[in-house]
Amino acid sequence: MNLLVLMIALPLLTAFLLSSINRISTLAARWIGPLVLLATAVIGLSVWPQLGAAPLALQWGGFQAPLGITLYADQFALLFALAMTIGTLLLWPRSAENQLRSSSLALLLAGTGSGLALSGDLFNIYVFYELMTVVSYGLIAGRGTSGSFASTLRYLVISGFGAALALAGIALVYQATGTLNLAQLAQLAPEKLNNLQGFAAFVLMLIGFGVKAELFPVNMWVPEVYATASSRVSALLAGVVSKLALLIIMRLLILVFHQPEALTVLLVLGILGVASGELAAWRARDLNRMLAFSSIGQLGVMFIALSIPGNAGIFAALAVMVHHLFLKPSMFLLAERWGGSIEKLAGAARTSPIAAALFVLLALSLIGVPPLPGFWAKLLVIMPMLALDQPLYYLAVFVMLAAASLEANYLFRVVMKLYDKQPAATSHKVHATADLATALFLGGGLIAAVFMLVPLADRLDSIAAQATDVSTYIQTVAPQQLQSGRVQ
Amino acid sequence: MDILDINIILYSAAFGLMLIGIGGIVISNHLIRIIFGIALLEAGANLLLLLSTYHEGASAPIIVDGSVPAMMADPVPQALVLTAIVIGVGILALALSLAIRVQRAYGTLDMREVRLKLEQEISENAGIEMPSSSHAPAVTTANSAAAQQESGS
Amino acid sequence: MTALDTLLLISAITVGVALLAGNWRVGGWLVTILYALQGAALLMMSGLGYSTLTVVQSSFSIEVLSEQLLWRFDALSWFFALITIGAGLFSSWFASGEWGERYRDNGGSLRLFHGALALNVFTMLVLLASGDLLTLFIGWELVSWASFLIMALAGGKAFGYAMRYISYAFAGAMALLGGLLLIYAEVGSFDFQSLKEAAPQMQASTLWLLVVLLTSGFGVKMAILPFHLWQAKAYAQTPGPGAAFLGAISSRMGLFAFIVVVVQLIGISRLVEMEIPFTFLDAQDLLAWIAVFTIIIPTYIALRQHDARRLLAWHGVGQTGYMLLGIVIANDLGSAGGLMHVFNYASYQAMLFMVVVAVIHRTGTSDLNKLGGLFTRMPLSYLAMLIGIIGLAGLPPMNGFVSKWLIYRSLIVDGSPLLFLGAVIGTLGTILSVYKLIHNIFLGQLRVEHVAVREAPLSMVIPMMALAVIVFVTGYFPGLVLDWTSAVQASIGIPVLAHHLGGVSMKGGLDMIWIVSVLLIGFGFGTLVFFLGGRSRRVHQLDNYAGGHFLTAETRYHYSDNFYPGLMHLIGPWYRNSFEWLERGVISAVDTLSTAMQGLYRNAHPSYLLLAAVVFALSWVIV
Amino acid sequence: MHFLELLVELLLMPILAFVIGLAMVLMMRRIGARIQRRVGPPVLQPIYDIIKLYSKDTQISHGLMHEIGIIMAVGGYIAAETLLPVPGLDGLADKGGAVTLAYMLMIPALGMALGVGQCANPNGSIGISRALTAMLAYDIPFILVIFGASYVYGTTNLAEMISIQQQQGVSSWGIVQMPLLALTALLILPAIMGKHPFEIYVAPAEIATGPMVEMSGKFMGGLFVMQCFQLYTAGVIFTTLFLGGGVYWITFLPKIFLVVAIPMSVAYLFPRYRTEDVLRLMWKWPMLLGLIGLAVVMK
Repeated sequence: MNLLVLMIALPLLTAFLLSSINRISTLAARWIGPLVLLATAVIGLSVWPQLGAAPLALQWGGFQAPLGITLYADQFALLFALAMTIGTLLLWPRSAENQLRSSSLALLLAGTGSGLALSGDLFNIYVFYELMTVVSYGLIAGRGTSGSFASTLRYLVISGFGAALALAGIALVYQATGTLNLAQLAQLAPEKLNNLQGFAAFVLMLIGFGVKAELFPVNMWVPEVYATASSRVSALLAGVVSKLALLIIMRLLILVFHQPEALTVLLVLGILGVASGELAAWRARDLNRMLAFSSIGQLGVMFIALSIPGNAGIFAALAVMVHHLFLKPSMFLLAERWGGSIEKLAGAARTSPIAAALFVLLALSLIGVPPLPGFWAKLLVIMPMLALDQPLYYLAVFVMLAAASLEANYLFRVVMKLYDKQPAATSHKVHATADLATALFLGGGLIAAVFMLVPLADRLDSIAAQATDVSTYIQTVAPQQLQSGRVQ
Repeated sequence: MDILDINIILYSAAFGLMLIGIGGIVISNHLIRIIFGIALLEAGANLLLLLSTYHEGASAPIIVDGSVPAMMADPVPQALVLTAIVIGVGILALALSLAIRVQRAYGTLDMREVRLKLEQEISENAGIEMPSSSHAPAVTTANSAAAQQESGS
Repeated sequence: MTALDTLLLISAITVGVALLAGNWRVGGWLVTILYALQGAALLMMSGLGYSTLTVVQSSFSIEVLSEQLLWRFDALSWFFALITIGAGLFSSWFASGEWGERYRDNGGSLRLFHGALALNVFTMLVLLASGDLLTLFIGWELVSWASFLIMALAGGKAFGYAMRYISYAFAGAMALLGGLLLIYAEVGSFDFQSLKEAAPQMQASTLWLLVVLLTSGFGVKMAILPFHLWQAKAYAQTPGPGAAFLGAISSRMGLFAFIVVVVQLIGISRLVEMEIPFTFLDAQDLLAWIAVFTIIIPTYIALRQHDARRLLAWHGVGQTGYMLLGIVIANDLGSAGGLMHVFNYASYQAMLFMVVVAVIHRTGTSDLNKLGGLFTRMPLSYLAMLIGIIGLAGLPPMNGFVSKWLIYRSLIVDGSPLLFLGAVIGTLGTILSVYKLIHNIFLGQLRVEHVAVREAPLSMVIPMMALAVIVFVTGYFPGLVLDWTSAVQASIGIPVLAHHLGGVSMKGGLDMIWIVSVLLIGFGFGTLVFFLGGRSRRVHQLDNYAGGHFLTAETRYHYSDNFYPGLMHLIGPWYRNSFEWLERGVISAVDTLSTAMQGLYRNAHPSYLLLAAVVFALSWVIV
Repeated sequence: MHFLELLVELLLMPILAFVIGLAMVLMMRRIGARIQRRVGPPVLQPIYDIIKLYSKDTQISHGLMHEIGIIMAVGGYIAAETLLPVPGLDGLADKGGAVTLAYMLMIPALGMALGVGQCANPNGSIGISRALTAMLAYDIPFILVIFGASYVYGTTNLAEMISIQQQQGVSSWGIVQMPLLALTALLILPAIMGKHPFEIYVAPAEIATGPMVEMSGKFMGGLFVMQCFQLYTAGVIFTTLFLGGGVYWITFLPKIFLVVAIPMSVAYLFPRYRTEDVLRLMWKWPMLLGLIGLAVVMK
């Protein structure tokens, strides 16, 4: 059962050993990374069916619950851990010059990501979160251009600020309950954290962890970073890493914080995120920045989905997250060669027809055209919101629908440019085969989702159900009754 | 001195530190001052974490040959703060090295100019002209005008 | 494998064949035969049209998100499917002849064209077969994207118009999605039946929101007044017979959905109860007045157009107003008139578009100021256009007259003179602009460059003539179509019209058999009277009296520009295209908002926001 | 009404209409002459004109459509006459009502327009565009009148209107029930007949006689026949809607001649209106009167 720990340990180990392996043979250094990721993915997949029945808790270092660090793995967490490893494998950085550095950073990212997904302790989450942030600084700045340094700096300022806030939030939680183990917190939260202090802790942690999840006030870094970083890195950041940050917030919402005001804060920030993201994307003139703004909008939709109380909210958020997981990386991969100004894309469909067709498919699924999964995800979000029959939720539905029509407008402006009859002056660079292959693989995933819609929906429903019942969480982590954490 | 005053003073110290840190980030435009702000913010947060289980007169929880002290302080936040400080140091070191790189590349540490140059760079390699609103009058201080000519020439 | 399944299967095969074999010489004919097969499959279900069958279920149904999606055909969908497949058949027949070769020669991909047309027909059949609100929306989206595809085929300017269309269509679809999900929240399920029962109890405020959302959603596709700007230009730019197909049926899908949801489920009677405060109008009057203005304004815009295709496309927008007016006045005459007008309009609009495309095929231009006198060169096309414009203007021998008569008669019975007046102003405008169309193309002086023009090729003339026969026969015996419309009325639940083969049997009714036969006898007597005089001698077109000034060969006096100076002098200043101004206003509002947001992301100091959030959080703790 | 009798009626009505029409044309020209203090043409002058035109040996035609146009004009009116009930002969009144009649009257106008179009003479086309604008002008108040009448009598069938007015005697005549609508109808009568104040499109002095510029011989003869039918139809419609229609010939004939005489005698006193003035005039006074009349009737 401790194979699961290998998912975290193995990538970290190889990351640090990489430079020494490189001294032995550069070929081994080049291929060891993907191999290790493949191994971790296989481990994860082997454990997956067994988790379907009952989630699994591991005590690190043998210390029993509230003191030691527990590792909690249910299908919900493992799904995102696997997404992290497979995502890094698919989006392996191909930058020519310092291949060694970027592959070790990628391995670190995979390791810390799966660690973050699986950890069951609040401070442990904070540590892994910080590790992941530092690694992403390395990846972004790795490009070497002065623009990447400046954007990394802006990113660092905001996420440093966010980290401090998260720490303050954790301090408040610890002061109130005396423990940081999520299971015990789940037990103590109803009476200890249900007051103002609990709500303040939640807001602080929301903003802290929201930096990576592109939450509205703290996503100012997104346009610059995605415009300067290489599109594989931005694909990783926008596609996978932002989902992990969202995973933490979902864990907190389900297990610890149950106040209704928490949901309204999420809803308001979600609406602002969608509105600002889509409107800014409407005027963007280069593809990278347009995709950055549209990812802000999409994550805004996820926050709105999260703000729906109960299982329906989690199920809707999960559906939108998985759909976005497939969609955004493949769009960023297409932006690898088409990154420049949209005007210059005129007639690009003639040089690379497959890529253009794929872009149309992705655009259709993003705006939610029926048979494609985007539509079902959007439907899942809107239906419970209308059932709640509150004015704020009606506003959210209106904003989402208006944003969808804006999306249709600017995405199809790009499509029109692609299929324009008279080509632009400069010749268009053809996509690297690896990029195109990965993008097609992810696009294929979308089309497969169209056909096996019903089983996929049931699978996601069961994952969401398993994630939301708090009692099994507490039972698996610490079967015997936990005494209060404080040592008097 | 009853227990209340100490707590009030310590908590206000923690919040004061955090507010000063945030103020540093928000108001100043100079890069190094912003990094100082982050450091102060980190310190404030760590102090807050430590204070979460502070008790007047509690001693370290070490059992010396069998004798258990009357009031033991909770060791957990101490451990947490250690890792938090380590992380803070890591981030600050990276921030400073980045600041050096930016200064070497853009020749200035003024955050507004850096942002303006970053915008120009993105627009150039994306092949679109500068968005009009970015020439807002905000960037009118004397040194930035000088920098403008210098970068313009 | 019910009849509906075979129909949808053949339609899907047509799409496949069109995409694969479109470019072959025989490809076009193959696709046309497949359309005929679809027509045969439809006729197997013809029981629906004569109300012997009520519903034909499809065996294919999927269960997703705890919702059972099912597809079925009823009389209404059968009626619309008949028109769709007919329009598809004639358009692809037209396209597979000489027009197809020339389209392929100058760069157009025939495969894509046939594929897009077949896809349009297939998605329309799927929409028509929708069994509940969710499948209705899915069908609706597919149709709007399929028509986007066929509009964007021509490239160049067509891209801009198709882009404008899809922004309108998608915004409308989002309004529709909001409306449908609002119904789901109110009623609890997507099924038609549950909405039908829940409609009476719904309180006025949600019903108003619902009606506004649904009508604007369907209105965008129907191009009724506030949303009509996209249609004329987009249809005019669609390549050749594609325009005929779109003009004939594409925007009627909006009407179909409107009938299904608003008329059948919510019910016009419910609309009548919804009062608009401070006015004596209610929802039904509002819709009627929107319909009347949709009749008048586009028709008088069409009057000023100088491109034949755009003139016809603007008429398309205008005639939708008649159908909506007929449906909204829900007495037996009005709804029969509205439904029959869908059929009539499809028949002669497709024919008129085909004639214009044939003229373009021969002369290379559709600009009314560069044509003239083609009657002597293209007599058959002239005949088709003559029958078409008599139908479009709604004059007796043709079927257009019957449906307009029904609508007028229902307005008289309903007792609303101002609506009647508006509709008549629309008809008169149509007569004027329709005469301008035929005069500028076929009558008047023949231009020097068109002397060598020959009659349109056979592959174009036959579909035109077939449509002309349909227009005349359904005009002579309107009972044929009235049977279908009464079956539809029965299935919807509106009072059924008492009719016989000749027309309407009621006090002050109409009997087209007698009227048309008397007209033909009259023409017979007219020829007798005409041949009393001596033999007439044909003279050359230059040999005419022009007030002492002799027309010479090189300067041909063909009066076509600014055709109605008197009228234009009076109503000229009324054209202030306030709707374009409205549209530009909306776009610039969104533009300024998005610049503001981009500014926010670029240089507004992000930390102010952070500061506000944090001060808020910390103050909670201290307080 | 078995079949053979109906056929005889269908034959008889147009011939009657033609003869009465000729008499009306004679009356009109006599009234015009009297006003201008001259003697006026002999009794059979209209017949002589038509015979002269038809017996010309050089008949110039500009093409097939030119001929079909004239045939449609004459034939259209012949068919329209069968819808107008006259004392003793009901014809096809119950098969199509007033609305059908209004549309049937448009077929001859369209036929003539197409015929003139084929003549390829720019003056002709200008004349036709003016004629259609004038038709647009007078048709709107005309439709208001028809709407008012069919709303009051509850049916569009002209024969039933007559029977209603006959049963309840003079008090139920149209002119008594809806005086304003009758006045409107009287105002637009000259325009329907295409006579003096509103005949810009055919006036010889304006644009070389407009549509008639290329008509000669039997084509002009056809238009003369059409003119007779026009006068007759206008007169009969007015009497049917407002003056209780015809039950006995001796009361019916004076009514229709009176109806045609009044506008004729008034018309010659007015100058000829330009096209946009026709529009402005028609859309102002008759429209206003019609709407007020309708409001009064519909209350």
